[in-house]
Amino acid sequence: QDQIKIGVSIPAATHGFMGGLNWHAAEAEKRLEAANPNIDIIIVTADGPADQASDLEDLVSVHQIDALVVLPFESEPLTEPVRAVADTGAFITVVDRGLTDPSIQDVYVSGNNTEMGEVSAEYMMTRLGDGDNIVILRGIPTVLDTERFDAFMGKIEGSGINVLDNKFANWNRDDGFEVMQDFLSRFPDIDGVWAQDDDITLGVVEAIKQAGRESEMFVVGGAGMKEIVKGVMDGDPLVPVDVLYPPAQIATAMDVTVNHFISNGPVTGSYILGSPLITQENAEQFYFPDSPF
Amino acid sequence: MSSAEGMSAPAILSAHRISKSFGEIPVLFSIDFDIKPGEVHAIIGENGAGKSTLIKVLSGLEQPTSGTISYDGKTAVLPPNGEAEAMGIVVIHQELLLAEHLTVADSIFLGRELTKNGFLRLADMRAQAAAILDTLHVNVDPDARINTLSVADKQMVEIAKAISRDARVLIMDEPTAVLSQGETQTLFEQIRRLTARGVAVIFISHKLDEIMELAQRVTVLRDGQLIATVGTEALTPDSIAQMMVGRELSNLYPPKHEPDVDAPVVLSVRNLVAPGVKDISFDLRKGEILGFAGLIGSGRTAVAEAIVGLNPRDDGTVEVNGTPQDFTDVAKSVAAGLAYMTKDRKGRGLLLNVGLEPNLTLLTLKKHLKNGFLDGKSEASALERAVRRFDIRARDASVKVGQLSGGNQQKLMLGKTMEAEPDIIIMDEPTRGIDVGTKQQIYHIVAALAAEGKSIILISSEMQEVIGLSHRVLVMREGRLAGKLEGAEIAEAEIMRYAAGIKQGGDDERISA
Amino acid sequence: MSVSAHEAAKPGRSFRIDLKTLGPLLALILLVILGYSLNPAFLNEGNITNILTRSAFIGIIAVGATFVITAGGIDLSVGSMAAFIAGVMIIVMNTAVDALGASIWTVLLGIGCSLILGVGAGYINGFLTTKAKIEAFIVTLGTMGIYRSLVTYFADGGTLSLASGARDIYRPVYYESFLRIPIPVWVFIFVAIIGWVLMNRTAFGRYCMAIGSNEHVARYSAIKVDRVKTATYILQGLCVSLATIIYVPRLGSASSATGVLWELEAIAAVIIGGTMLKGGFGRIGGTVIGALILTAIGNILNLTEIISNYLNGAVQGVIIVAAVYLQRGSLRGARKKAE
Amino acid sequence: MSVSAHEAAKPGRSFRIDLKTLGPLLALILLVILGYSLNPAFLNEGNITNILTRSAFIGIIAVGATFVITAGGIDLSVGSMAAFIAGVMIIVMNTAVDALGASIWTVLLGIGCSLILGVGAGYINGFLTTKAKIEAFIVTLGTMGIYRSLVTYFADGGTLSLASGARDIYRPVYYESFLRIPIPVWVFIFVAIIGWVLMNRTAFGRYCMAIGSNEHVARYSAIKVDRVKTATYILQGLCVSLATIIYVPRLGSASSATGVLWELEAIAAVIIGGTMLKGGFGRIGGTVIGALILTAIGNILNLTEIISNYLNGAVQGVIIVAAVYLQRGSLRGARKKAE
Ligand SMILES: Nc1ncnc2c1ncn2[C@@H]1O[C@H](COP(=O)(O)OP(=O)(O)OP(=O)(O)O)[C@@H](O)[C@H]1O
Ligand SMILES: Nc1ncnc2c1ncn2[C@@H]1O[C@H](COP(=O)(O)OP(=O)(O)OP(=O)(O)O)[C@@H](O)[C@H]1O
Ligand SMILES: [Mg+2]
Ligand SMILES: [Mg+2]
Repeated sequence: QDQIKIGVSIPAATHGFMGGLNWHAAEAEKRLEAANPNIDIIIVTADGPADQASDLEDLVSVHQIDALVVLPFESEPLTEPVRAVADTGAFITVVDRGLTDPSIQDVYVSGNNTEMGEVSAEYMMTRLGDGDNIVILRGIPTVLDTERFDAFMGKIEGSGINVLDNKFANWNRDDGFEVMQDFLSRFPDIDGVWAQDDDITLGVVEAIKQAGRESEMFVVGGAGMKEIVKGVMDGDPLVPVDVLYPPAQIATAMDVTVNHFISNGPVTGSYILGSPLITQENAEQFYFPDSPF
Repeated sequence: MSSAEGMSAPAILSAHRISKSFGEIPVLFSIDFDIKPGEVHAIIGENGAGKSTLIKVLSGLEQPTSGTISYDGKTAVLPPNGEAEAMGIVVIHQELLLAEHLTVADSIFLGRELTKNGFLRLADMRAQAAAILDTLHVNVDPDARINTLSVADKQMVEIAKAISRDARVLIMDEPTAVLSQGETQTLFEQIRRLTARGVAVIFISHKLDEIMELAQRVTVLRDGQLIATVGTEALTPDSIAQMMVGRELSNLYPPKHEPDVDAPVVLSVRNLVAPGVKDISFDLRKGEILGFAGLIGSGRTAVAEAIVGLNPRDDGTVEVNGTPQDFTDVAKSVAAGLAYMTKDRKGRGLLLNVGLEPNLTLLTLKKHLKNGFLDGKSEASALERAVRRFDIRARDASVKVGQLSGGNQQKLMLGKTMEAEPDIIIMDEPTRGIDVGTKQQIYHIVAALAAEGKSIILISSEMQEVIGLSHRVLVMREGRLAGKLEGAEIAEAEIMRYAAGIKQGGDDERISA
Repeated sequence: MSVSAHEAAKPGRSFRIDLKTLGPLLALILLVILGYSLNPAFLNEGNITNILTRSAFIGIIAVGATFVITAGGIDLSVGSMAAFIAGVMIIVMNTAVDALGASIWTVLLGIGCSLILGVGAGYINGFLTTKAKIEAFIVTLGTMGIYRSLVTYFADGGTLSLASGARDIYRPVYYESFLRIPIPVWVFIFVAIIGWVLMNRTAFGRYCMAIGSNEHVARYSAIKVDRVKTATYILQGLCVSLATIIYVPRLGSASSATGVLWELEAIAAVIIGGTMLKGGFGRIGGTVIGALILTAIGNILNLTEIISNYLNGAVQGVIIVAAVYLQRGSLRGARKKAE
Repeated sequence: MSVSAHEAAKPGRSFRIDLKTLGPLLALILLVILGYSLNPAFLNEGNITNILTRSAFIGIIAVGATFVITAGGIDLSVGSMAAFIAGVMIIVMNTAVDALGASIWTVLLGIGCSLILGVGAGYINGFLTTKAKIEAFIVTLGTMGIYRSLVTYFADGGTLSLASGARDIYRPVYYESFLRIPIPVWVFIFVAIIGWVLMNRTAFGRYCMAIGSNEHVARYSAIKVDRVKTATYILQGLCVSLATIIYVPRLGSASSATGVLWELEAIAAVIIGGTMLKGGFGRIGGTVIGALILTAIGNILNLTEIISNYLNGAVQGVIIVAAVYLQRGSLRGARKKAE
């Protein structure tokens, strides 16, 4: 039986979510290679879109892969490079960020940024009402950040909740801490914080604690970092909920791709993983204590 | 004294009532000066008198605060930044102005490269550079990088650069300060060749015999004032010195005391082999002044640097007071009482962008610590002492050393070395760029040090200096000792014969004395 | 006749020294005025405390960088080094907590470990530049990549978090105040003073300037050039270690995102403060102000809404360039007047 | 008396020149051997073509950086500048497509626009450093922030994508080959040759070296220092523009992530190639090899799985430091033997 080579191209672990994603990919590689001796998985990580395009070239020219699992750094720039891989006949699984031309992919596995923004806004609206104030800490200016943000703003419009300001915190704890400190010195009345990402959430929480304003407000994060999920599970009033954006989706995508080769029928289609609200009741099922994220 | 035909011709470059101040400090007061085609006009004066400043004004590098300059009979504002060169005014600066990373050929043609269709004519430039260097009898490769050359070679490159340009007025600010007699004569030949073609030469030097030999007229400056402009024939070295310093300079060299042949050997070098040094052996006794003579590049500096640990020693031994020493860095040699004063004051000796104090105390900073911290008072008093002892003239202590006149930089460096209070001092061209008045002082200081029981190695290209001060003289040639002279043998002709390789060092035993 | 000139000199000189510190200070004052006019909350005690505390990290590192740069070197590895040290500290403290339970000793162990690592990392940079004679830029670019990778590896791509027992004990180091001044600010003040004294009142500082200004002259002046240069990198490592020690209790975590671009900020603080990138001249006071300027810019941008978030970087860039221009300009102007 | 030394010098000299290019080349050869031994596919024609094509971006930019650094400056803004130029090019071309439809003229318009922007951006950096007399580090740190922000702003935080009509016409500029060599490689070769000639065979190159070595000397030699320095930044801008022209058809888009850290890579390529960061001495040939070394390292890391992805940066760091050490070391060793 021939070796089947599956290339996995993902962004490098430069922040928490990507770290989690990298971890899940590595775990899945171990698991799948152990279970299927004829499968060889090669994971490469990139620091930017151009770097990732180079990785894709290398996977083809050096490793001659039979299938590609790719989480594009950005959608548009990687569409053509992925198409070039597809043109070699490889099976293509796209994760998280869709290509501009969906016809290239065989399988699409994704979280849902729009849903994530909407679910966060909906929760805000259950807790707050007319005249209440919130602040928003965004990630890095990219498409998915904009999707989340636009969805959130669209949902919250007309609810009477004031968005005092939004700033970028770069999916980074330190930036989250500092931006929140500044929001706190700027706004005497804040009722809620949308932190959009759990790394930012951790910084925000520390800043609120430092200012001693825990009782005034609550924070909604995103992604499902284990520390945050644990807090939700334990009923932390400051972080009552979290919105899932599963880093494990890469493992799902790899599973699906391997299935295509070892199961009988061809595998196609879209696997959209929702962004459910993690609450104290359901937190346990989203808690992975061994994951680094 | 070759061509005086231009004497009656109109001046090509002249200055009328030129004054110059740096900030509020006046440096030149209403100077009149002119130079005619084919003439050599010397400027002399004490250190800091304003000679360099005057020639900077005459070449457009500094604009006068008041007064006018005429060129070719017309009043002119000379363009700054060496652009006056295009008008035929070429300068050799007192401070070497060469970019260390460029090659010799590149440096000679910098700013006026030969090109064809926009591309450099490398071969032509190299050939021309080689030709010019050849006429100067300089043995440097046109492709050598400047930072691999000795100071004297750099000076020769500067000269080659200036000569190669199409000069109508050639200004030379102490070009001979680091040159030995041979090179100086070569330079003079070239100057005579140029003046014969009608080039006007302004020549600055502290070596009065050179002035007497070369110049038709002499202008004397003192404290920025014009003292006189006179024809050379009316002068004697004594009267020049009188005008410069304002006092009689009777005996330049102090009387030599008899060397004590039984004095203990304080420094003993045996079979030293190092970069530029091939098997050198000699002894230095307590209270002795040992002269090192030789042509440029003969390896005198290389010997000194190998001894103090600045260059790696490949073979041989160095003993100080009978103890074998293996100096791997300067700190060790200083600690053993052995100090070396470099001749490259700009590149190796002084930090040009800081003030006087940090420079003076850099070698001996540990002496100025109080409870582990720098003691500003102690540094200030050290400076005061050095200023008095070496007559350093600076506007104030915070002035950047790079702005001092060349001679004052040299005095500061002397002060810096003497701060270490060494028992053995290796002085490399100690009076480079120093005026006669101060030279006399320094010679007396050197003699007094020897009388006190300090030992001195004097490396100098100024033959008179070596002869006038040394108890014994070693002559080097191509990295080896070519001869050794003692007592009455010490004479110019003899030294020259060894240095040029005409006479060999007889029996080898004698040389490695 | 040299004496008369001597006397005239003194006042001019002290005046010039004033101007030197005045440059960056002026820029900072203008920035404060700008901040206040955009949002009066800028001058709230809380906000000022925040700015001071934040600037402590970059400031402490920048004090070390002042020495490296003054001696003619450069250290690009400081940000990664901070992340690496933080990571190892956390691993060590967590291990200690598991083995022995959390106590003040756990934290002291972590701090000791940080100091050793900082000195060690600095020594490696120094050794590779001076003994192996590799350009400082390349050496520290290399170690930058290495430390960043190592912390990512230790954290398994994620985040290393301090065990909560140790965290509770350690937390006050960042969050507590003494005489109403937060402890990190005290550390910053302490480092700045030591740095200033070292730079201006010891032989070591003088040697750094001499080496940066002309290495040959330094060597001919009996200065052990390699040793002093290595010492500047060690000092830099020590500063990074101190910054890390007050950083870790802030969020109790380290990841591959920790300390990213701190090297650029630290160098910028040094240069804004008036130290020359080519070496030979270092101003600790300026560096401290440079760090404050950088932090204040970030803070001001968070306090207003008038510009698009996307343009933050542009505004930051413009202010940095303008601040340096102002500072140099005011210096030139005042000098001219003084002349 | 001058003759003997003269003769001895000649052979040594030509030998030394060989060694200088040999240093980085040796490091590159060792790297190729390493790559091949890890995975023979490294020497596939396809893989080699990939490496060459990729190195074109950094390589072209690094050729420009060689001039800036040789003349004693530094340019941190190149990465952001590339992103900014790419962004504006795309906006202009898209507008043109909307108005007039896609044609070869659309692409030429974009290219022209890129060249103008590159020259303009270079001029701004040069002007601020020479006329406003602000340190190059600060100026280009500032413009780095500004360009990065502007592209983010233009893209509204997302990605700017080239309209597909224009893309189809433009695409061959990256993907096509001529005589089996991809067009970007041709551009790289072309830029390298021009750069080499400029540096080594024109007065301009001499002036750059003279200025970087000693600005005073250059000034006194009637060299228009400010003009030459500004020209190096303009040249750098032009190189960035050329790199962008071949970059855009590759991915057809620009965003805030475009060109991140290219400045560091470009400077690293220059230094690995043997140019000194302090200026005075520039080697275009070395820079080209430096760019190839950097690209090859990235490629080799993709060849094997023996090391954790998390450690990529560490391996990269070690190889860079080792490569430079080897190169310097081999140089020293060979010199010693030659003596
Ligand atoms: N750029 C400058 N700024 C301030 N003062 C200066 C500057 N250049 C020279 N001076 C001062 O001008 C005076 C004259 O210096 P100058 O170099 O002309 O003397 P000099 O006659 O050439 O002396 P030497 O024989 O030592 O070379 C000195 O006091 C010097 O400190
Ligand atoms: N470190 C070194 N490595 C290689 N060669 C050296 C070194 N130092 C000196 N030399 C060579 O040794 C020779 C002697 O130079 P040195 O400077 O010692 O001569 P010098 O007698 O002092 O003459 P000058 O007056 O020119 O300085 C020169 O050819 C020089 O190039
Ligand atoms: Mg595998
Ligand atoms: Mg002078």
